[in-house]
Amino acid sequence: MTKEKRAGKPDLSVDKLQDMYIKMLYTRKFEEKVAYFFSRGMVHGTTHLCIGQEASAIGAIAALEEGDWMAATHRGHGHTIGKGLDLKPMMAELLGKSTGFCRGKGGSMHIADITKGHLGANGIVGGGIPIATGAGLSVKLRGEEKAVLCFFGDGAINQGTFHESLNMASVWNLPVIYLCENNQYGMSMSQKRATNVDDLSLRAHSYGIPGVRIDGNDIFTVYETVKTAREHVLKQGPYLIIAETYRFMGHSKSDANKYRTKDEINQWKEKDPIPRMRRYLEERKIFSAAELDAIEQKATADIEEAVEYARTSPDPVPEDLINDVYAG
Amino acid sequence: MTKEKRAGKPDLSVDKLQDMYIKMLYTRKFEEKVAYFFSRGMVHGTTHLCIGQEASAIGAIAALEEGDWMAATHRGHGHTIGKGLDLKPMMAELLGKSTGFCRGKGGSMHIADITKGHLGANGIVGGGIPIATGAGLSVKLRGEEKAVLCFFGDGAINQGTFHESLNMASVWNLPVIYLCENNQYGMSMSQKRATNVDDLSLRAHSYGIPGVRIDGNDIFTVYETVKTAREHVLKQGPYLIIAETYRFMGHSKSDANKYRTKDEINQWKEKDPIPRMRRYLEERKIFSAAELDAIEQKATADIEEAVEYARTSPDPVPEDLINDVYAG
Amino acid sequence: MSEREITYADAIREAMSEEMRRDPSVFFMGEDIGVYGGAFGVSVGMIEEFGPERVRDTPISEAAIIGAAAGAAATGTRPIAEIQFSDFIGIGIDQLGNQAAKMRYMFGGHATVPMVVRAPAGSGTGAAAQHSQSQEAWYCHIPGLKVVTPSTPYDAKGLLKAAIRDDNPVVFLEQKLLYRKKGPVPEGEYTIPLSKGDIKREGKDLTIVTWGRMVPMVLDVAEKLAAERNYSIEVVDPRTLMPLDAQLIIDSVIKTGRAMVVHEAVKTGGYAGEIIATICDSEAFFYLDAPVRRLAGLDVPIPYNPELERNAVPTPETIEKNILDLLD
Amino acid sequence: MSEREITYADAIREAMSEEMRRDPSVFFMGEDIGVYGGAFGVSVGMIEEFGPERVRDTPISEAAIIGAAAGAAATGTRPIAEIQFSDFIGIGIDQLGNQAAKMRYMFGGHATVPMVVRAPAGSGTGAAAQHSQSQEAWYCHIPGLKVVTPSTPYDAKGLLKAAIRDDNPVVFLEQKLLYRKKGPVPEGEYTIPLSKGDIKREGKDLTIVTWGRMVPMVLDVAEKLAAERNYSIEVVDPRTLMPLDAQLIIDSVIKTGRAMVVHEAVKTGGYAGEIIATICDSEAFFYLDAPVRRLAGLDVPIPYNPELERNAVPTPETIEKNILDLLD
Ligand SMILES: Cc1ncc(C[n+]2csc(CCOP(=O)(O)OP(=O)(O)O)c2C)c(N)n1
Ligand SMILES: Cc1ncc(C[n+]2csc(CCOP(=O)(O)OP(=O)(O)O)c2C)c(N)n1
Ligand SMILES: [Mg+2]
Ligand SMILES: [Mg+2]
Repeated sequence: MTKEKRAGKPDLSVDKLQDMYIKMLYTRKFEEKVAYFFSRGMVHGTTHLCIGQEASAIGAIAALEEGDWMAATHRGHGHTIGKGLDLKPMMAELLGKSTGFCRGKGGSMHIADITKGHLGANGIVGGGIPIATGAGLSVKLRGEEKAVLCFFGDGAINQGTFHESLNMASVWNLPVIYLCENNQYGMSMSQKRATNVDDLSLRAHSYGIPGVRIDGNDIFTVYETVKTAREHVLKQGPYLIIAETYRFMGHSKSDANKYRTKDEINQWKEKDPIPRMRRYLEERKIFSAAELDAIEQKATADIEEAVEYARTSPDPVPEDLINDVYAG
Repeated sequence: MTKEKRAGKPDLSVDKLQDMYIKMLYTRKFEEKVAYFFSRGMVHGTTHLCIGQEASAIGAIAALEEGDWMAATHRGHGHTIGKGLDLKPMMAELLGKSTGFCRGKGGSMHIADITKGHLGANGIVGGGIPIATGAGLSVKLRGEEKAVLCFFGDGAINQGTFHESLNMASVWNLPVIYLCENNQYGMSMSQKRATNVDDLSLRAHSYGIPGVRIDGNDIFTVYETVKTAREHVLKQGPYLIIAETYRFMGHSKSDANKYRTKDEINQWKEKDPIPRMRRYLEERKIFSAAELDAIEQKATADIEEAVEYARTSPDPVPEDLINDVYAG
Repeated sequence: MSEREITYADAIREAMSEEMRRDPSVFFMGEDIGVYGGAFGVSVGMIEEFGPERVRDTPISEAAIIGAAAGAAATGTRPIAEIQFSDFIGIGIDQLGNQAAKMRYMFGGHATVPMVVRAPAGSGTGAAAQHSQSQEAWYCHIPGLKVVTPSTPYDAKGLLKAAIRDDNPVVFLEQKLLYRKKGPVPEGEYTIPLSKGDIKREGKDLTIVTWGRMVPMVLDVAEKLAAERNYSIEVVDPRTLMPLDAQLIIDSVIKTGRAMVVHEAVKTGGYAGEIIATICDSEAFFYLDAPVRRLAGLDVPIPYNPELERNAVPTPETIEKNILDLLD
Repeated sequence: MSEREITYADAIREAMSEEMRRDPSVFFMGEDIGVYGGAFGVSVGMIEEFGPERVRDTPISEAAIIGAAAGAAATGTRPIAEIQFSDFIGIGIDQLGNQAAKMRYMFGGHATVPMVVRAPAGSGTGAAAQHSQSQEAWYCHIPGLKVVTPSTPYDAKGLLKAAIRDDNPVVFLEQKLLYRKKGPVPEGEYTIPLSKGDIKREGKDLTIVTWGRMVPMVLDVAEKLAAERNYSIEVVDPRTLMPLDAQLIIDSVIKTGRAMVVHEAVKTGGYAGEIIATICDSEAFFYLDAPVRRLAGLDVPIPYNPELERNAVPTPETIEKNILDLLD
């Protein structure tokens, strides 16, 4: 296997690079499909797209090891694809089908697969942070060498659960990487208006743990930082990462974008993580343009296949309504 | 009026000094009485004594101005006396009498007098922090030049409400002084085990506000710090103070003190804020020993009077049980 | 009554705006209520009229929002706090139930806490388990709170104005699925007392007590059965659930001899129990010709799939079926 | 059954210790449960046997405690989380109700959340409004939770062991005033299913459904009236409130023709409503000879004054009076 080593870039196999790239593409294309479905009224409810933020989701999870845990957010499609969950049940879940990860009962905001270490997207802003912390405790109690990656947003960082969890993890040295995807807004609320600090990684001081702020649109920076953090958390307890990024789409289905300017959006679009990774791969001749196009075609085809699978999957049966409230 | 000016000591009138000193004595003697009542089974429920911590309560409130607000904690006798509330209804409340501040319905954990700017002791650890924050908002909305002093403990600093409130106050520039009385323990939990930082004032970094750690057993340091903080909050928003102190008594009625050593208690007793202030007043000849003894006698007598008042006060009437659930 | 028709959302905005014009101590805080206009567009335009001080975007910190509202209310303002989905009130329910609701009583009557917590409730939007709940029973079980849930634009305006003027903490539960529904609302000033239920339809064969978005659904079924079978169904909408207009319900049941309670909230522990207990422990018991029927949401979290979601709560079909069971 | 008598608190400790010996995945976390032994001494000695990893003192962070328990439970351990007073569960109820309880259902069945939240409930200790509540109705209104509240040491041990082994989140409400009460508890292994109520006293004139510390109070009154007036009162203790053993209650009412529900929780919105609705919407309705009586706590916060406090909830006198009303 060819290896690419350059200053500041991680030591990644071609397979790994391809995997990371295609997962970003999957995420983007998955969500474009979802947006289309919504615009056509084919999906009900709401959804939160991470278009523009793929690098932080995919790059971070790429740095995990087999058996590590991950807690996602309401903006969780990238997290789910990053964790390697199958596209078909994921799309099926969006369409509310019985073949979905949650048998059609969760939808976009609750996609999860505990059996694969995915602790769930979460409809409660900040709600997943204590859960991830508890997963860290569980891992630690069993003496396993496993880490937990906990995603949350810049809005969530002002919830009490953030504070309580980081404090708890810090006193117990839990192996949890807390990764804040700072996409600059919590719905309409600019991070600059919601907090009194520019650099959210300062919040690590409160817990005596490392805190770093990184370019969340550079998948390699994200990857390397999480790699480092993972080593740290296994030995010394939690680590806070603030990944600066941006969401290109509205907050959810309905959003007039009144709280930000077109200019701002366009500026960030220049930092789109997907073309950025593509340029990197192409310039360094890791893949040829043709190979990259082929990867992209495969991504498109796989998403289409997932859509087809989802479309033709059966709806839940009426009994599903009352099943699985309780175990046993 | 004689004035005493020395480096590091505030510019205080004799009257003010006497007031501060006698309020520390009131607090100590009030609580000794309460402890006695409990030991005799004359009071039911539980109570939290601040014996040893009087300087932080009395010194801080001494730096407030007329019309400022104050939120106390479950360990709130010093806060209440500091705020200038009358000893008689206070003692009556402890005895559950109808003449108490809460007509006998609140007890030690809920003493309050909103009409005098006392927002209440609080049975919920961390519960008063959002309330004080809201008082700050109220003051600010009216454009008043008033400050809010919010007490809480080192245990409360790990509650979500602490984080949410300080963040909110910091973005809104609310005139709130957040004063953590770090008596080293939250019940049996050492601050060193409950947080991963030695210096809790680091938590100010999370909110981009000033944070200082001070000797909470030196009433003058407390006074001066709060004075400075008050100036700051009126113009620039919240301020965090960590006052290091110690509780000499058990956490509440029943506490075997298994989580700390006699040695530790004794070491802190050497820093008892009351003899410390007395030495200061005596050494600097602000008061003679005889004058100081007289002050102490007055304190004792006033407490006895309060006890007498409380004892002879009527119990609530049965209708009090259902009154005042709703206003209007 | 004027012939003007406006939506339920418009009625709520009009109530808030009128009260804010009338009384400078009223202000409004919540997540994304400013330029965004609120998650459901309820407050569109308000920030333009009242400015960002009185229409105040908050960080995502539900406990601090509710607690700060309580603190602001206790110190001279009249806050309206919007919680973006009523499901999130739980995050701040300690501040609501242990602080705001109890302050007056536990302080012996000298606190007044005039605040309104507005929040949209209910399912039917495809938002799944954490964004679709109806938790009125929780709030009704907290002495010191009032709980209101309007079913028409007319009621929404009049009740909200009364809630804002009320000197107690009021939980004002809005119905997502009614926001866009129109109805007659006079332009002029009016309020509806927070103690009076309303007979939405007179009848003599059966009393159905219901509220929120179930009211129009039940009314439709009642019309249908009147037309098809000549049934005469009385529909009682308490509007304010706490305090409950028990006499209105009892009188109706005495008249009809049959009772059914319909609500969207999950059945077990739901407020139907309260109403049935009220009926069965009153003189109405002696007039009952049949068991008192309860039709409520199934004991399940709200599922995502639209068909499952629809059937998780009472539907026109199940309402009709239950009426026929009782009357045939 | 063995003749050994131990206290309710001992029975709880024994249940936890036996389960922790049996199953290494069980652990225990909470505030001051370690060297302090818990606020009510329930866990005295446990840290010595199981060490600080499995008997884990937490910071004062109720949301994180409950949330971390949920996360730990979903990832392979079986946490017992103690909340020092059940009144504080509200601080973490979002994690309990929106996360722990719903995970299984909203994830489509692949999550299992075996956790127990233990907490002391009830008034009578002079701890006033924020430390004396009985909020079982809240938890029963959350599908996905089980709710247990034992009234004897025997039930406490058997139910707690069953709760720990249960694969669902269980709220286990202990009765402060019963902690020191003794009763027969066999040394050996036994569990009590979380679905079976218990007839604590057989009778034929009246069914009283009651739980927690009201059980011994009602039994005393029943004995008294048996002796004085030859009344034959059946006392049904559901023990587990959710899921409720409805058939046991219905059968009893069919037998006696009269029913009364007694609980300590405030009346409005209390769980008596659920039970009365269950009776009145069942075949038992046709056997009822009288209205179904509800005797519950007054709709007030618990006051501090001992005499007021005692009368805020049912007393032997009010229980007797209500029985006489129904039977005379
Ligand atoms: C507790 C809670 N409060 C409010 C909301 C409504 N809401 C959903 S997403 C969101 C913004 C979250 O911001 P952030 O954490 O930065 O994540 P982002 O949406 O930017 O990815 C809000 C307010 C919610 N779901 N949960
Ligand atoms: C929310 C909540 N959790 C737990 C308790 C029980 N409790 C009362 S005081 C206390 C310790 C508080 O520690 P700290 O904030 O340091 O105040 P201190 O008692 O030391 O003055 C605890 C755990 C409570 N009253 N409220
Ligand atoms: Mg964001
Ligand atoms: Mg302390």
